[in-house]
Amino acid sequence: MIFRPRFHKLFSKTLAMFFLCGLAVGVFAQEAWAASEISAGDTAWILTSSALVLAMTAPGLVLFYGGMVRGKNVLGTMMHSFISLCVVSVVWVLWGYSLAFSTDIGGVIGGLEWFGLNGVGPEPGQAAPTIPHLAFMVFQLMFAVITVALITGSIAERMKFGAFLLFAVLWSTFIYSPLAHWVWGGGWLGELGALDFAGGTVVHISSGVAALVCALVLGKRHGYGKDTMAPHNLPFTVVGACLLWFGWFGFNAGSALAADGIAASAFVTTNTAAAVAALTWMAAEWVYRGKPTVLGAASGAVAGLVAITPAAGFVGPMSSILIGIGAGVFCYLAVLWKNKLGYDDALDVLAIHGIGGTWGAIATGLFASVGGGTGLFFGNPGQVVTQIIAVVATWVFVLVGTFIILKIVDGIIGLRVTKEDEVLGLDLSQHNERGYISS
Amino acid sequence: MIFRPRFHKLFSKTLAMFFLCGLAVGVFAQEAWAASEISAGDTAWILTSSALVLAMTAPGLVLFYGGMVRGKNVLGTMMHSFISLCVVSVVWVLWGYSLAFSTDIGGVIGGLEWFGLNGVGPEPGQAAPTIPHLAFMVFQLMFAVITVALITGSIAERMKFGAFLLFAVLWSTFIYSPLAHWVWGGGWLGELGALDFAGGTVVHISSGVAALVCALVLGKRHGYGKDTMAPHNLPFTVVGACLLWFGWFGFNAGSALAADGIAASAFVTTNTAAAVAALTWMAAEWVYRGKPTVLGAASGAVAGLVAITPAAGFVGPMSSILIGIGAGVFCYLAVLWKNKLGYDDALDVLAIHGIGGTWGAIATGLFASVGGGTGLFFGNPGQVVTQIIAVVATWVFVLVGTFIILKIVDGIIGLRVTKEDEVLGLDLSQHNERGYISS
Amino acid sequence: MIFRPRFHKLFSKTLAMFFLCGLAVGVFAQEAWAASEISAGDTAWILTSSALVLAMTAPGLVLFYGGMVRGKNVLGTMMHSFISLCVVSVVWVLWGYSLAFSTDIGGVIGGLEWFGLNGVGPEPGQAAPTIPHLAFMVFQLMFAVITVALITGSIAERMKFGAFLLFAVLWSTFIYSPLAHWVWGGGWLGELGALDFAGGTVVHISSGVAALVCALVLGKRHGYGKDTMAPHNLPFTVVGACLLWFGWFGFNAGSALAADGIAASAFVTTNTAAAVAALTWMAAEWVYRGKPTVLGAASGAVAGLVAITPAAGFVGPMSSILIGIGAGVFCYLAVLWKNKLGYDDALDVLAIHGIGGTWGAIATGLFASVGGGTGLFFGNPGQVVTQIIAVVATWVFVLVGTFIILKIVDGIIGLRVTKEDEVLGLDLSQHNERGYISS
Amino acid sequence: MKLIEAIIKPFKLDEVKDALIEIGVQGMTVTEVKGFGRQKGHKETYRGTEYQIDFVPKIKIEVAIPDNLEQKVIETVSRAAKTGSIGDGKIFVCDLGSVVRIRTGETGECAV
Amino acid sequence: MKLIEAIIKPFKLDEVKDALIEIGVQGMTVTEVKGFGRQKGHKETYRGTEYQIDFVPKIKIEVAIPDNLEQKVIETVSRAAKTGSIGDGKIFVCDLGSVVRIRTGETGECAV
Amino acid sequence: MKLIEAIIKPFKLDEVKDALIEIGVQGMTVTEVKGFGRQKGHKETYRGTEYQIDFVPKIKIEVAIPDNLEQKVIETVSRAAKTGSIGDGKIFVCDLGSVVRIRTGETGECAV
Ligand SMILES: Nc1ncnc2c1ncn2[C@@H]1O[C@H](COP(=O)(O)OP(=O)(O)O)[C@@H](O)[C@H]1O
Ligand SMILES: Nc1ncnc2c1ncn2[C@@H]1O[C@H](COP(=O)(O)OP(=O)(O)O)[C@@H](O)[C@H]1O
Ligand SMILES: Nc1ncnc2c1ncn2[C@@H]1O[C@H](COP(=O)(O)OP(=O)(O)O)[C@@H](O)[C@H]1O
Repeated sequence: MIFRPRFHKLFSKTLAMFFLCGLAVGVFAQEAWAASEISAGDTAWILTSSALVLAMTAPGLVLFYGGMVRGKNVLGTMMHSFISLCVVSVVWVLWGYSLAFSTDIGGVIGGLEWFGLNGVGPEPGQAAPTIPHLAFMVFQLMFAVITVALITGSIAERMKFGAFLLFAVLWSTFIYSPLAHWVWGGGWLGELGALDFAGGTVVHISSGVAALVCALVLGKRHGYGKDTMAPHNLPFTVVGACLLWFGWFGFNAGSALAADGIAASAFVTTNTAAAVAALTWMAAEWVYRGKPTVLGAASGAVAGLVAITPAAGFVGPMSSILIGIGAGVFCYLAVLWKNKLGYDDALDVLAIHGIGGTWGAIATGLFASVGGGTGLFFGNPGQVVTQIIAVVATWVFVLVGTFIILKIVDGIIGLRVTKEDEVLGLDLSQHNERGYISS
Repeated sequence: MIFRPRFHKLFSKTLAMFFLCGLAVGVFAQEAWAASEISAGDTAWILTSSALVLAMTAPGLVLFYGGMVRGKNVLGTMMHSFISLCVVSVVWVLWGYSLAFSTDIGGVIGGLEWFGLNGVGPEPGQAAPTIPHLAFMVFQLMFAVITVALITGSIAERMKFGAFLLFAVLWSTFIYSPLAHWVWGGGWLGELGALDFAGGTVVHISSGVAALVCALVLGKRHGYGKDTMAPHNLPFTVVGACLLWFGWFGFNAGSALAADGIAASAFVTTNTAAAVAALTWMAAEWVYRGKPTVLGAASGAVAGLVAITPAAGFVGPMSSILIGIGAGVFCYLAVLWKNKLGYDDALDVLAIHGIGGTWGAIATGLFASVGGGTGLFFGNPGQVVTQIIAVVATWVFVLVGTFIILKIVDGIIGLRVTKEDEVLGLDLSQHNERGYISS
Repeated sequence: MIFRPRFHKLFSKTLAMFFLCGLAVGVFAQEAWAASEISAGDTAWILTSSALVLAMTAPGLVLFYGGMVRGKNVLGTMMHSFISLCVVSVVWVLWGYSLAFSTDIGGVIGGLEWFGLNGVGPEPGQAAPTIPHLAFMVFQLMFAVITVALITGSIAERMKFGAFLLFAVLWSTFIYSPLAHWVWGGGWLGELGALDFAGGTVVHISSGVAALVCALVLGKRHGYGKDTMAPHNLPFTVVGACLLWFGWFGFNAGSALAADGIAASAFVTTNTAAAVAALTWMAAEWVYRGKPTVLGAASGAVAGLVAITPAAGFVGPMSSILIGIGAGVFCYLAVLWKNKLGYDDALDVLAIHGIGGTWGAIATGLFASVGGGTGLFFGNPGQVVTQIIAVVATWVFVLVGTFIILKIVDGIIGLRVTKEDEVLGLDLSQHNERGYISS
Repeated sequence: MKLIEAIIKPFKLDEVKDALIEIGVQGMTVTEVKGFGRQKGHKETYRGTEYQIDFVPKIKIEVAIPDNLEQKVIETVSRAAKTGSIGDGKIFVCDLGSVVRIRTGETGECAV
Repeated sequence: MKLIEAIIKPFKLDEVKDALIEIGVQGMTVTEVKGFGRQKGHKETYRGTEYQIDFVPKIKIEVAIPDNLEQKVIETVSRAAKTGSIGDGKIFVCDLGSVVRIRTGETGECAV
Repeated sequence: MKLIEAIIKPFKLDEVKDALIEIGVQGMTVTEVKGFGRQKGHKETYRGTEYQIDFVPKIKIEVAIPDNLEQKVIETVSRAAKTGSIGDGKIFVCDLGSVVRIRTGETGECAV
């Protein structure tokens, strides 16, 4: 290999920088590596689950969303999910995890003592006593990632790439971390007794509501309501939905944080709700439009997966059927409402995640019967109230917070691409690439 | 969100219905949640395996089959697999599992005491003492799902969607559940000593033979033998084959129902047979047609996976090489026979699953040497006889049963789309959608 | 089924052959199946990891590479990865594993006593005392597979299929097995104290350097530097990168050979380095070319995964950030160098795997601090020297060995397709198939 | 010489091609096009939105022929492409000033 | 009769089609093409290599019309397809010797 | 004015385009087509079934030019597209009644 001068300089400078940084790491590193009582079985399951949740974002959402846009935006849309994975992975190990899960400050946020994963090591942490703390951390990381990635469905086909990067950093830090803290990190909602098995409020309501705000602030795509904006590659979308289903077992059954009966139960309710919701949405469309669509069935499955998320480990399989039916009906109606109300949530994040998550959170208050939760139908009407409080708090916090963040990003970078860039497509205008080259 | 009157009514009605159903569930629920001796390691493996088997159907078969049809039928074909997952998931938790695995009635069928998973909980069941009963149930569910999905390869490009839905319910109930009972649920074939490690008879012979019946009853596709019916997207098919291979580790190694030496052994024989069969099919084609094809290699791999299925935990790795060679040769010949015989099993389900499964079931009787089985070459000639009985019984039962079910569905709904709908393609005629939109 | 004479004969001949082989297997089989102290949790994790590493090759590389070539070569390129899986799976169980891991001969190679997996059974082996020996074997098999598959990126769009098959057998036997032995099988590099957690030298440097030799010996593609050779389907490539990331958790965290704190730590460093490298490559391109590309981000992620491979279980998360930055910068520069130097490593295997692996191996000597390794910045300067020895030895051995193998294959079969076949495309010229059929 | 351009239904391509070969046509060029005409298109539905698609997939065949074959080719295409239902397509005929076979440089009728 | 061939920007297709229907055109055939002209193409970058792409996606519309509609069609297409920026495209007009409707066998002006 | 239509081998497109630019042609339109001619197609095999594919991928170039360029364009395309082996393609020349540049409304030779 010939080192040409120009690169050579760059190379040696970079190398020098590495040496300095490396020394710093060496000197200050205090990562303790103690032995501890870890269950290999539980650890195997949580590591597997973490990989499964990663697969939900990439390639799950990459395909699910990527197939639904027009061909000229396929890469830009796939990139949204992919880069969310990259950006949030870094944010989370630097400060996000600490803000969400380290010592509680006033019920609303964690501290910074785990900044840079300082003190987060291979020994078990508090939250999950039978698995390495780092395994719990990375499992949670995958949740932080997918929440941001989900939002990108609403900004599709028109947001500036740079603006999205900044948005992802801010939103993850100031919206996701606090929310995760409220429910799972020792914050006020968890204290209140709100039940959220795997992220109905934290992940789905929050992404759905953020998506609504994004759609309203960004405005409609050029040609919306006039041009055909049909999905360019539905096979991708179907495959994406399949991968979401596949990965969701890690999301929900992994949230048991152990390979036990609760995990198995959550696995079963997850599968059942998804299946039922797919059939319900399909049936609703069949009745209302005359034909059962493939996109409808795929959308329904995702809606069912969303709705069962907060309930997965708290309800029995028969309840999951009812939750699935509700998801199919309510989310399909929400898509129809969108068309009437006229905001351009391009890929229906609000309708599926916002509404599905809201229904799931409330349904948890109705049907909870196992794993430590008890709902209305099992004699505890108070749980519904708690759930509604959690839902409302999440909606309000995300509505306001996302709006502020968007305004900041708009001020610094500007949110939307120019009309010419939009007509040309994000692939060429933002990335100098095309998805498909035929010759 | 503005609730327009019309939707509002629908909404409140739906809600009211939920309250009533919910109360019912709450009052009658008797889901016992006792602690029990569960192995976290085994549970982790079976939950993982269940997810892997799901991935075989969706997105595995979705892509494998979806790529092999013409572009105008891509969504309809993908939908077949996807909706099989949805329909059979519901059938199985309601009554299918109970029919297959609850207390034996006369050796031929289970009872209904586990209807709606009543009594199936997080504690271990009889079949697998170290994992939650629900985990065993859902692992079996994935087998029930894929068996129906496999059949859809033969009905591709011409069956009415509604007819398929009804067929899936009936076939799963009246063919799959009894068969699973015969072999694994305490039925007569298991009693007889038939060896079927992971479903050679139950899954593969049954789907392959059902596919033959479907092809004969439905008749040929319009233009068959005249028009080019080449696969529209072989990359999808190759990726589907890869995902089938990936998921098959859950299918076969998961069938050890524990993370132990048998599981590892089944994992190795599975991989070996797939590799050998792919090379064999490819070589056969190279000799016979002059070129090694990619579709041939992918098909061979699937044939090898099929053939090793009943044998996986019963044979050593060297035997799996011979089983793989047999799979490559016999299944390739079966495809050539199809072309001579002229029935239109569109995606060769009989040739690959029926013939591959039959060869595997008999080969198990020849090569079994470990994990509790002993075959002809290891001193137990009787095993081959038992295997042949199992094969013949399965062929006959499925041939007759599938024929009756098809006739019933034909009477109620009609099996085939009209010629115009077939020429237009299932995507538009059945679902009002197109797979790819170029502008 | 009607057996026509011609097939019938073939059938009975084949059957007879099977009986003979089967008897031989039955008589000589000495596969001992003893009980042993296996951890179900560790076994679950290694079996899962083996499946994950398989997914890296197929469908990971299948898509990653398949999307990057021109449409007329999509199947040929996918086939390269797929058939590597098949060929190396067979080579490995027959003699490859034995050469790499059975009793050491002079520090450079293993013996043949495990030929045909003789003596490799369900009881634990020496290398990994808590999992079945077969599980360790198959986990290693997946590494042997992907190493060969990685090389195929450099020979894309112009190598004869038959020549590649022979190359795969020879290279796997004479290059990969010895290298694996040197580092992990008791050979001289392991003895020397070289650190390679999951295959920086064995897998990545070796495939990258082999790719360079292939590119030089095969020569440039017809039209290189003049025609547009842009990727025909970047969505495939993005999805492939996602699947590589997903599977790499098995590759790196699985290399802990247990589901413990080291596995969790390797999981976290893997994810972090990938994310950081993706962002770094993207940023470099943004600065240098004016636009952040999607292919750049995907390539960066893979580069980060490569670089962290040898270090994964030896470094802390903050060090993995620096390793990721280095990977993004160095591998991007290496791609630019390629364009200046002018050799045609079609899909940049050297730049990403060779350079990324080299950087990772050296970085391991700098940043190692946990899991038994100590690097320069943590007080052990000698480790860097050891690492450099390992790197140089690997480069030299692979350079020379690959060159010799290519010359042999060239002599026997010839390496390149004719110019007409190249212009027509490998799909039609080598396999008689086309990837996409539009009507 | 004439250039005959025929718009036909895609699944009729093989039949038309075979019929043309039979009457001695030795070459043609085929393009995938979308047609709009009396044949109404179809409705598509995606996530609750209905789209009316007016354009129907068609195949365009171009054949260059010597003048004397004009009637025969028109008749042949008409017969082979006809289904009798709406959307069967059109045939257009243009005059060709000249024709060149690139490989040989031949021009005129012997080049078609 | 005339065959009008118009090369336009893809996102103008719906507008042009609607405008033509309004003036009574009952059929047309549309092809996806790539155009090269004064409108410069764009740069693409793949793994460190830059490609200059000269061809821009365009739509070709073909309409067969009776002679008397020629001016009207040209004006209509010009108006509907115009954005005023470079790359708006071209209209070409050829003579048509004859036209046949395959379904009915009609020829001449009533067949267009 | 003339409309020159050339059917060529796909990998010759860049060469032909560059050659045309050199002689002053300022625009052209390109379509992906499939050709049938003396060049035989190829065999494809899918799961034991063999298909004879008669159509070969080709590129169609359309260039509108003033009459005086006709010979030059034909010669240029012939030279640049020639490989000497079968399947090199054809050139067809039609008369153009009129040409309009949509953006400016210019017509005639200055519009090509
Ligand atoms: N005036 C026209 N100019 C160009 N193409 C036309 C014209 N009229 C019809 N076509 C083409 O012919 C096809 C069939 O025409 P259509 O009106 O649907 O059926 P039919 O010819 O049976 O009345 C159309 O899809 C279109 O491609
Ligand atoms: N001489 C020509 N022959 C054929 N097509 C042409 C010719 N000139 C232009 N075109 C077509 O018209 C399109 C627009 O032309 P261009 O020169 O880019 O813009 P404008 O017409 O606004 O000057 C081109 O992309 C090409 O498809
Ligand atoms: N009569 C024709 N009409 C229209 N296109 C033709 C005609 N003859 C040939 N072509 C086109 O020219 C291409 C090359 O013709 P072919 O006969 O294969 O080779 P050659 O021109 O070298 O004899 C064909 O693929 C077809 O697209």
